[in-house]
Amino acid sequence: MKLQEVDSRGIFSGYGLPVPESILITDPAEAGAAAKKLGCPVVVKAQVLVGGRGKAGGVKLANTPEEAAEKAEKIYGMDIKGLKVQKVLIAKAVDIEREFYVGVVIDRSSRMPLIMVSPAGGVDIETVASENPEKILKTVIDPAVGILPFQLRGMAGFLSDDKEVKKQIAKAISALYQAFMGVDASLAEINPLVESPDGKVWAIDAKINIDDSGLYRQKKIAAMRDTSAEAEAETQAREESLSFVKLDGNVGCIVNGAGLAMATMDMIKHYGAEPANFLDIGGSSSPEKVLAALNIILRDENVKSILINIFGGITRCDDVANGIIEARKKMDMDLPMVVRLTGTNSEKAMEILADTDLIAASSMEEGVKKAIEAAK
Amino acid sequence: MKLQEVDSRGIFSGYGLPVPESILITDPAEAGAAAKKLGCPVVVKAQVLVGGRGKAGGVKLANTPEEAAEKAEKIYGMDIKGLKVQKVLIAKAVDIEREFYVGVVIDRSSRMPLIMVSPAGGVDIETVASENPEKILKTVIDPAVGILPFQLRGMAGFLSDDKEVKKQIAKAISALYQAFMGVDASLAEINPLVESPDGKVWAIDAKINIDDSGLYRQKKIAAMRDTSAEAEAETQAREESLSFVKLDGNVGCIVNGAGLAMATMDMIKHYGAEPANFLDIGGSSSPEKVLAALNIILRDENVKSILINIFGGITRCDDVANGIIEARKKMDMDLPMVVRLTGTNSEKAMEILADTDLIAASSMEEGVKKAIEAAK
Amino acid sequence: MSILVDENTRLIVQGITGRDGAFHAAQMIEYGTEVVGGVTPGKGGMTTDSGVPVFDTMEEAVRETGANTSVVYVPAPFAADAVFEACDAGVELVVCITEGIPVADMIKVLPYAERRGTRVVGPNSPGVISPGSAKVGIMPGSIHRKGNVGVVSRSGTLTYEIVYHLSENGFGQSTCIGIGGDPVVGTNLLDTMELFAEDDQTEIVVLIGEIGGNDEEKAAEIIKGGYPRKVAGFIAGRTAPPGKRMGHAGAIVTGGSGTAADKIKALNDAGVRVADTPAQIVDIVKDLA
Amino acid sequence: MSILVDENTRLIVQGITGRDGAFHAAQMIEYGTEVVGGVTPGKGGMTTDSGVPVFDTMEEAVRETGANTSVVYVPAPFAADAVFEACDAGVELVVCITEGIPVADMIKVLPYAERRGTRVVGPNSPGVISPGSAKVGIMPGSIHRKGNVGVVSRSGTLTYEIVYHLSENGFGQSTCIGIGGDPVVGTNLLDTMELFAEDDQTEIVVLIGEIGGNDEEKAAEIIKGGYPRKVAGFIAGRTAPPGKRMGHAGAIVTGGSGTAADKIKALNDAGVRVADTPAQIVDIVKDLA
Repeated sequence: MKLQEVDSRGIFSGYGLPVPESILITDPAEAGAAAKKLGCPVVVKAQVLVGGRGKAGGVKLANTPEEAAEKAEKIYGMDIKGLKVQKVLIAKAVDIEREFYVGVVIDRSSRMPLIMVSPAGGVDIETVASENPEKILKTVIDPAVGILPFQLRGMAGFLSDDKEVKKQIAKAISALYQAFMGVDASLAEINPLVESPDGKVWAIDAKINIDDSGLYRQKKIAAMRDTSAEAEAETQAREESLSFVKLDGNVGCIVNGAGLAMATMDMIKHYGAEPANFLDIGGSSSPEKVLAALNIILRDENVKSILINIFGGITRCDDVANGIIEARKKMDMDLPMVVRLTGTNSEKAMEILADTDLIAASSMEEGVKKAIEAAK
Repeated sequence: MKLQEVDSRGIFSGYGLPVPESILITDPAEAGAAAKKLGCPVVVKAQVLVGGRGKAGGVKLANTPEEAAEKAEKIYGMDIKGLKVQKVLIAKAVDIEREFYVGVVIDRSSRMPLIMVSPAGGVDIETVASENPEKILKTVIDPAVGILPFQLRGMAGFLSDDKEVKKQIAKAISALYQAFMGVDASLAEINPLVESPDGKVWAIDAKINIDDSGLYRQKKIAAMRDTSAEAEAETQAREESLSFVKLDGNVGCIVNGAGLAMATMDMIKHYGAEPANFLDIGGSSSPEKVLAALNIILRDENVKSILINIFGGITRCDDVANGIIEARKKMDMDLPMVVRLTGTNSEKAMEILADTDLIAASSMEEGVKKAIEAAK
Repeated sequence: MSILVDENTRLIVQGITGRDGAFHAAQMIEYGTEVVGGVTPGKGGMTTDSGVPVFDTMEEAVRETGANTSVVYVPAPFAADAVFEACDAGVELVVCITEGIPVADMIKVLPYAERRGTRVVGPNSPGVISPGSAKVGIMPGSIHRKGNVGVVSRSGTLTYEIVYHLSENGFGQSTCIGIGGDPVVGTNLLDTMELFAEDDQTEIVVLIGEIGGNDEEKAAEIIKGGYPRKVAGFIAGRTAPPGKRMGHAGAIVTGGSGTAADKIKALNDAGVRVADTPAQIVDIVKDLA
Repeated sequence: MSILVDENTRLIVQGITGRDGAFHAAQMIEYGTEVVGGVTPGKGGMTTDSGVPVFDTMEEAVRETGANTSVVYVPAPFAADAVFEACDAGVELVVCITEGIPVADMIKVLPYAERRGTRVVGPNSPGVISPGSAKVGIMPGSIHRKGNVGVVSRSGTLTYEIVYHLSENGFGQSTCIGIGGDPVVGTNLLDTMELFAEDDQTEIVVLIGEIGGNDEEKAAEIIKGGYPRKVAGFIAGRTAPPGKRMGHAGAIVTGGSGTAADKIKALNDAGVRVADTPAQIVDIVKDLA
């Protein structure tokens, strides 16, 4: 789960990171008052859950409250990569002498948190990684002992030569790591961490992604989910405990298991069509889940046919077939629907589906081909 | 460093352990008022840094404020194993249904904290360990991950079958471990942890020893040192950074290094006499240290001779010899003093000492024998 | 001889009285796995419908049954503790089926297990099966046949799909292992390849990868350096858009790395043929056999 | 061939610009130890009076010098961090001289070192010397002679006293190691005995124990079970009263365990003669040789 900048700032601030004061507004008319209260200059920042909002014009400097109001008006309602800006942050501006990058992720190979720091801050870190890898210092942190003093010295020394600045950077990195661990983050990033001309260090942007598996014990964080910033279908899928990702094709698919769902999409593409979505209904195949999945897919007007691809292992295929028929009854839809059920009791399932208008398929390949055909 | 019960209670309480309310008094006249404030019955407890005060009569139950005053009067000024009671704790009494033992130490072989729990509380745990070892459950805690839920279940289940009581015990053990780690303890112990007839769990005694090496970062704890509860010579030795332990013999000794100091004591005993003390002046052998060491030893009227046994390795023996002479000049003493200096520049040292009334010895054995002789 | 589980496996089911644990315990027994006990705190002393004794603690269960393996069906909030407990009880292998364990828990559990010499498979794994000998997990036993193809995968049903094709075409399996779909897992692709390399029964390894991470790339390096078994590959997620999690917590393309294209290229460069569809794996295996 | 340190030792001195570090670095160089660098954060780039280059970090020091060993003279509050840093930099052996490191630090450092394959000697150790080859620590080099007696001890000057007698009487040493006087140390008595058991040069082991803990009792068990070297013993602290710390944090008799009498009895039961005085060790060694 991605957090909005304003929430990430709040968390960082709580862990002692030096974050400039800011005020969140949902009505651009409040921008002037907010700027006045904070003291100008301020930065007006669109709150959207996509990268590259700066380039898209979603971040502007304002030297007077009037200017802030004007910029907020422009940013509010703006469309950034398909998301409409509905919240704007007014933040106290900081003079910039140097910009650093500081981020924490989980390193898959060491299976430990990894801190990345770079003196090339304020730009896309992936670009730095591919063009100037020597400008990134990676430090693996053993969670058994936490971040160690010598590691902090090493990282701070990689970014600055100034004793006072190094001290502040070390403190900031330490706080960032604490925040990362404290909220079950999968990513915690400050880009840029800024040194001002008077030698003070500030976190002027903030980004946190949360490990979804940790949300059950992070009630406060879970409550920060901004559904206004995601597609409605994704919100609905999540509420139904389905894994769903919208794509641009016209063959909808409902699959059990993430790997098989990806393989199904890949096969649709392989045979010359485009999948409309990724959708994994997980281990169980209750009628309710099938119904919910169908509902979500039908929101997409591009969808011209639906493929249900189930490998019934522990799940019995006849149960699934009955579930599909039941779900089908409850909803009004006339899209062609191809059903492939393999594994336990698949023959029985096929019998059940024989008298319906559902198109049966005996293999995944056949199912994909028939669904593509039906979408034409 | 050993903490007084009252301080240990305070620490436990701060970590969320259920400790009955109490009031510390330094004047027995305050006992009645304290008992009234807490509500009777109360327990009147001598605050001394030795074990077995209960058997010595230092812990008494009082059912009325008057009784509390009377008992406090008796306990105050009492001599328990050589220590005069100068502080008394008045604590709210708890009805006892069952008594448990819970303690944390560092386990030398696993090099990790070890929690010991026993349903045989309220008695000497070492007796339980030797007579009913099956009544003690030992659980090693990996500090990398802390105390784990399954370990808490196991320990609580070892002490009780009652669900609610188990829950409270688990919480108490967890808090005890946190306290242990939080204050750099070498021992943290509740004996007994009590279950009252109404199913509540209480820590009615508290004992914490602190790892001396951790004191530099435990300022609050370091300030709890109760010098009134230790021998004056030991206080003085600590202030001079000397390791000193008073013994009952008449041959005083000043040695560099703990192992050599013990071996010197042992040799005195081996040749038929008794050492008056253990004293390690550490690596350096400055005149000041020698002077301080002599001062400490001379407090003991039993001492009849003094042996200085130095293995000069990095330290040059001639320097040490000069130090001894200088120290000797500054103080007024007529006890015979045997000096053995081996290692770097020992011949030079012997020359320096040749014209003094100091008795020179060329080996540890000779030194010990001469010191014993001189003490006769 | 197969890897990880076989006829010497003596299994404890952690969370045996839960819905999933009870069901799969029965399934595993039916398959022939020696399920010697189960653990559910507070339910010690009872016996399951399948006749399996239940214990309060892993320590007791291992002591009483001589178990060497455990499988975890415990709900996510308590699953890490179950693995810790299994490590302390001294089993050699813990197979963690549970999905949704916080990564912050796993990064503490895994080094703990390693220090105590306990191997962890998973979490979020369908389990491990050595056809004909033992099944430890949730995969349908019926689709497997005994043979000399080792299968390693990050997913469940996709593996069933491929195993189904293999078995139907006469290619039995030595062991099939689902290493789990999370970003941080115990035994990983490379560890498994090492095990297969030392297993006499395994002649061909089917490597079923997916987007995310770079274990497949590392596997390709190992194969390039000379790997003693023939390898066939499949990579799921060619059509996955970057930055989106495809069901599995670990199946996500981030910062341009972990794409299916990269993985396929790496494997091809190492001389490994990668199937375009699950069924095609059979053709590749036929050629290798 | 000696153990732990020898002519292949390439040493970094951590805390080389401090009073103790500077002095002992010079002493070690004088003895012939190959001191290839020193580390003091913030002092990188300078060169010591003895001509040793100083680095800011251990990582840099090891990278630039190819060091395989470090010795720590860093003050107690920063010493644990120095050991952590040495482990991460990849040295094989860290000898920690510093006294007064909190036990709470060491119980985190030691498993960390173990996981990374770094051996730690100490803390509160006088160091390790293989006479004629290398000295890593603070012991006076001059009292040592090369020979076939391995010496292991928990204390400093007491060891010097015994080594002095050995050397004076013609019994040279393979390696003398001070494992440190703290309750929690890295390489312990048993680890050292294992090393001596595999060392061709060592024919006799002199075991210098003291009150506290029960490593000496465990050593006796090992000897009883058949130890390939002859052993002579000494135990300090026969006259130590219980419950009092005798200088060393680890030298304390608690709860009736860890007494000198127990240790001597255990060693005697294992057939080991224990000397009554340091000088007597020579008589025992004479008989064994």
